[in-house]
Amino acid sequence: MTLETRLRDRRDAGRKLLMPYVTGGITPTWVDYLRAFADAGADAIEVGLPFSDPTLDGVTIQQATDAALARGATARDILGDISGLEHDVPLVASTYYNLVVHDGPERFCAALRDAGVTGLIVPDLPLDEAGDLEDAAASAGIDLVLLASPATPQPRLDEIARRSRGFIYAVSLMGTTGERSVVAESATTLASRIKRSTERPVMVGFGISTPEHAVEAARSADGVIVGAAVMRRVLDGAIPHDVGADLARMRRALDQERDRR
Amino acid sequence: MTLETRLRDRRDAGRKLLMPYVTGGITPTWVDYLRAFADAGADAIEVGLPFSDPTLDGVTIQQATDAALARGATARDILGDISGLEHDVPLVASTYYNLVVHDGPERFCAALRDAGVTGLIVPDLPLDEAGDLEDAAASAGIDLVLLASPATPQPRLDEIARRSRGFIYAVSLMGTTGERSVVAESATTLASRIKRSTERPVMVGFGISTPEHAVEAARSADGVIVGAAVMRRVLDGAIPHDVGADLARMRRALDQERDRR
Amino acid sequence: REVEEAFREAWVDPGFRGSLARLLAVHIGRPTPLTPVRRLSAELGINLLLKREDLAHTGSHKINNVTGQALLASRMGKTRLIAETGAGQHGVATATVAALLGLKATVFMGERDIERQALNVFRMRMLGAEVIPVGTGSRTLKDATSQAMRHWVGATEDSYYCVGSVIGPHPYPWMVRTFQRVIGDEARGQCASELSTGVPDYVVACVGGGSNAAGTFAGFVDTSARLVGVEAEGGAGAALGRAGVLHGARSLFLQDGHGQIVEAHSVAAGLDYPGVGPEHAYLRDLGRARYVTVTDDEAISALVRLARTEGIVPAIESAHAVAWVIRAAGAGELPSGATVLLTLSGRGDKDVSTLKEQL
Amino acid sequence: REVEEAFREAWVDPGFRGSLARLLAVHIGRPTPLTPVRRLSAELGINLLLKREDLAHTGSHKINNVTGQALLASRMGKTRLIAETGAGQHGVATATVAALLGLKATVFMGERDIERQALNVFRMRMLGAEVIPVGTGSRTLKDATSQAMRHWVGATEDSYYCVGSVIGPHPYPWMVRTFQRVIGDEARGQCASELSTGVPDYVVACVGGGSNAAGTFAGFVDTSARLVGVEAEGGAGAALGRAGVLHGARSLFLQDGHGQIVEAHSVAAGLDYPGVGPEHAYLRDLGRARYVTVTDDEAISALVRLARTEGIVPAIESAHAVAWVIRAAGAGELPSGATVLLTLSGRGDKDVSTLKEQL
Repeated sequence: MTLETRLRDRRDAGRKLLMPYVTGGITPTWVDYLRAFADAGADAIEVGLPFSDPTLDGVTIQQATDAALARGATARDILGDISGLEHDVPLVASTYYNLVVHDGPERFCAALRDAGVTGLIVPDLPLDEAGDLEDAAASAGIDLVLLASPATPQPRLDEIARRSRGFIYAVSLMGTTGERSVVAESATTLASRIKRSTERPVMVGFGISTPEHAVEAARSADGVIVGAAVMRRVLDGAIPHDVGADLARMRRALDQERDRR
Repeated sequence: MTLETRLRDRRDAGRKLLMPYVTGGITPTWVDYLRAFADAGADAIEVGLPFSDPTLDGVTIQQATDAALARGATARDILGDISGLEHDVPLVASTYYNLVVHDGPERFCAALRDAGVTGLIVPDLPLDEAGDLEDAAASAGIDLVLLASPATPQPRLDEIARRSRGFIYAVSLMGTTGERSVVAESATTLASRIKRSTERPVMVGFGISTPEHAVEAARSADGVIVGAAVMRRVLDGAIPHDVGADLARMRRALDQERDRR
Repeated sequence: REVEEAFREAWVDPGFRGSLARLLAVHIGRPTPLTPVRRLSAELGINLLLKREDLAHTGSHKINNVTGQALLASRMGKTRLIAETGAGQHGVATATVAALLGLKATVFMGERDIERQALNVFRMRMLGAEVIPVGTGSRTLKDATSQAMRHWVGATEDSYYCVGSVIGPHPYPWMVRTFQRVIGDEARGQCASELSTGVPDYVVACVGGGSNAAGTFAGFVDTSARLVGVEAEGGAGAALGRAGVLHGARSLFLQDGHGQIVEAHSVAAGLDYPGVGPEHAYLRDLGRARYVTVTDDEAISALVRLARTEGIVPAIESAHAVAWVIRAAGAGELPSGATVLLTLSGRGDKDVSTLKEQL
Repeated sequence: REVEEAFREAWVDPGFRGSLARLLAVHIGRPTPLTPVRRLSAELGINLLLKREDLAHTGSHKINNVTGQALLASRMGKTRLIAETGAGQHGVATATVAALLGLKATVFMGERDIERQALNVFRMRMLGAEVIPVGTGSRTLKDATSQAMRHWVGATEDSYYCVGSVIGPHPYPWMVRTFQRVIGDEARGQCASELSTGVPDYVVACVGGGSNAAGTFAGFVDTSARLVGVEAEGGAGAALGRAGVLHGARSLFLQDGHGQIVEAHSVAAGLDYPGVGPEHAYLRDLGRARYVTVTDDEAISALVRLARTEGIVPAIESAHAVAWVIRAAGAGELPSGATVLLTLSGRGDKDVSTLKEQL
């Protein structure tokens, strides 16, 4: 089943989607975080393949990336760790365009497929140059997720909605990833705009750090992505069980909100 | 009797002339050096009126000047010290042109005369501007001594020889005052050149520091001026008696040389 | 993109072009001279001419581009310039033109470069700019660029990102090259009147991101002149890099076997960038330009030699280009009597503390 | 005197004048621009124009004079230049042109100035010059000048004394003014095309020894422009000095009641000279030029203000002239709308360590 089918099914069943993020290779036993996320009720998990120059990430994910690279983490090792894993949650790789160019889109996507990954996010991929990677991803059965931001003009938003697979990644705030105290109004507006263009799931990311944020963002979107908030805990030494517990609270808040309505 | 008459008389009597230098006001009891010089057989004594920027002096006389000024020595005080003095040796003031301009030539020369000074040396006086000071000095009965150097062209040398009073100051080396290990050949040549132009006494200065230098320089000149060598001793703390003894040795060497010939 | 559209419009507007030309003339001091180098030429057996960007206001070619972009930012109604800087020359240029046009300036600079280029940091602050130290990664230009980009994405409303080299996303490499083309165009005209052959045999410039080289080459790409870009051995994106993507540009970058960008290492902060602008990748692939490298030591010797023979203390960056000419002339690679145009991208005052350590 | 004769001959020789003009154009970067200052002018209610000597090679007007004198020294067959320096700009200029013409250079500099101007000391040494510290007297320019003169008298055979300002014995004040006149002549022509009135209402320059002012004034002395020389309060030879003689020049000097020269005190090493050139004494006595003073604090504020409004960091020396314009405009002494030409004698990079202390 493709990532998109899986997410649509759940969304259509009335569930608000939850996708936590973890930087691959951040600790020797980092896959334990994947298991904890699955247990906490994640609908998909974003696995970061660390790149030396994470120009679109905030300070938390920069630190996580530096830590993973300092440990010697490589995309190959991280995919190796994943491929041995038993789980039922779709995995979405995220990385920067240079790693794709380095391997070439076909080889890169094949490696993802072989590891059981079903989605891919490349935040610095220019839409105008995305063709090759879209083709390679499609051939490998991988959904290439495209991003939209509040500054994206409507025609371009329509094109993104049309060409994105899996879901549409709505960047909630102009700026880089990180935890913020309130979810910007722009997130709600953006998610609504995208949803007017497409039937595909719309996930809001960047700046979701509490159950309240998640609930608020999920009002207009189909789900939320939680990155920096998770990684802050991981960097501070929280064990998988504890990070999983945080996520479970978010899961419950989203579910309660649905039940309340 | 003018300075020049005095020096000519002695020169014509076969004596080689000796003129030591002292920076006025270098110590509270600096006039004791004058007495010691007189006792040692000086034919004239050069008294420096210290100026803040002794651009034509070497490091020794710069230091002596700085020391005198730091003590608060002024031209007025120095002339005051002199005027009370009993002695039979002509005194020649030397200073920089700015002090003359500051008082005006008439006032300046009158003050010298009142203190009993009979000669004046102004090393930075440009020949082309010397007229006013020459007149003022003549009116005050003071001999204005002009300087010549090895670089002075012959026509100018002739003019200097004609206009100088007292004696002609032959700068032995191109450069500033100071002790040197040998007397430059240029000194001998220059003195001979000047003597061909004039009957006035010719004194060699700059770089005379030992009895041997004095004897050598006095072969072609009528006498020598000893500045830096004397002041080096004074700065090192030598008492008037000891500096006088040095000078007496130079006097004896000059006299012996005359007797030998 | 907003910037691209604004630039396209501005560039065909005689009013904009006129304002820019006037600022470059009355404020920046253009045209800069072309200096025939006599003594060093004689020693090397060639005919070396220097295009003197060191004489431009603020002491380097960076100001040409900044003047253009800052005028554009004003025209777009922006009130603040954001910039990254390596050696500090682009930062000083940005702070300068911001002051001139009444804009605010925020400059990101790696902590390591802040140490090396204290003079320029102070100059930027004197000019009223905010200098933000970047402590991530290699703490040099690459990281300052990342941080400036991050900051800008959150402030596009009132802020203009003033890129300092022919790097970054479209339209920057093209726009920066266009603004720096004044170097090559002026030099072309000056060579035409100075040289009997009209064009030099070689055109040489140092390459960090590559803006002075791109601007110089642009004036000669349609001539017979051989184009040579000189990189620092430790930052040789064009000579040793592989195809990749960084800071929005698809070009050549130093990478390890896993596609991670490798940190550059050069005594010249302005060459401490692991890649080059896309145009250099293109010129290399076409074979139209060659890219060569020199070591830190060669660059420093060349700096001292130029100072002692011609009375010009070049920036360490520019000294790399001089070093290659000296080496190539010595090795017979530059034939005797060859005419060589070299763009002296900046002056060496900023490098005094580095030189004190190295000499 | 040998120098005078050689200069008279050279100055009427089209070959010499041609070589000088070419060096100034291709090596030094002349003409320097005339910059209309928009933002500060608007704040002050006047029309201020800057003659940009800061853009000349080595960063100050000193190079104009040195280029002339060094060419003359070469023509005379001398192999070494001797110079004194205060702020170090004249020393750097001397070291620069010596390198360019293949001459040796020996530069005397007060120990206090060596501390204040470490950047320039290093530049001189990079350029191959010997820098000799002078520890006598106030350990500044006055003493360096004395020492340079002393040294020169013993070395006239092979050495040429390259005086840095309109001071010293004849023919130096006249010769230096003649070589610096290029500032005034260029500015006169630039004002003619820039100003509807043709000439500015005021012509302002800072005065240490007074060479940039003398060169600027020379271009306007026969016009209706009012000439204003701005001195440091602690080095106001023209404004507060009395007639005297120093370093072979009869002019105005700061003196005590006994005729001793008083030490100057200024944050600007280049203004730390207790006198001015004879021409300024003459212009003052004629009433053709006014001489005014500003304090260290006023100069530093003016420096920062010019940096922040126009993107130009002037030398502290030049900032004195800017300070007077700011004060005079504020006090209504400069009428509203007045056109003011100000010679910006140099750039402020050399002053960074001083500014760090003061700000």
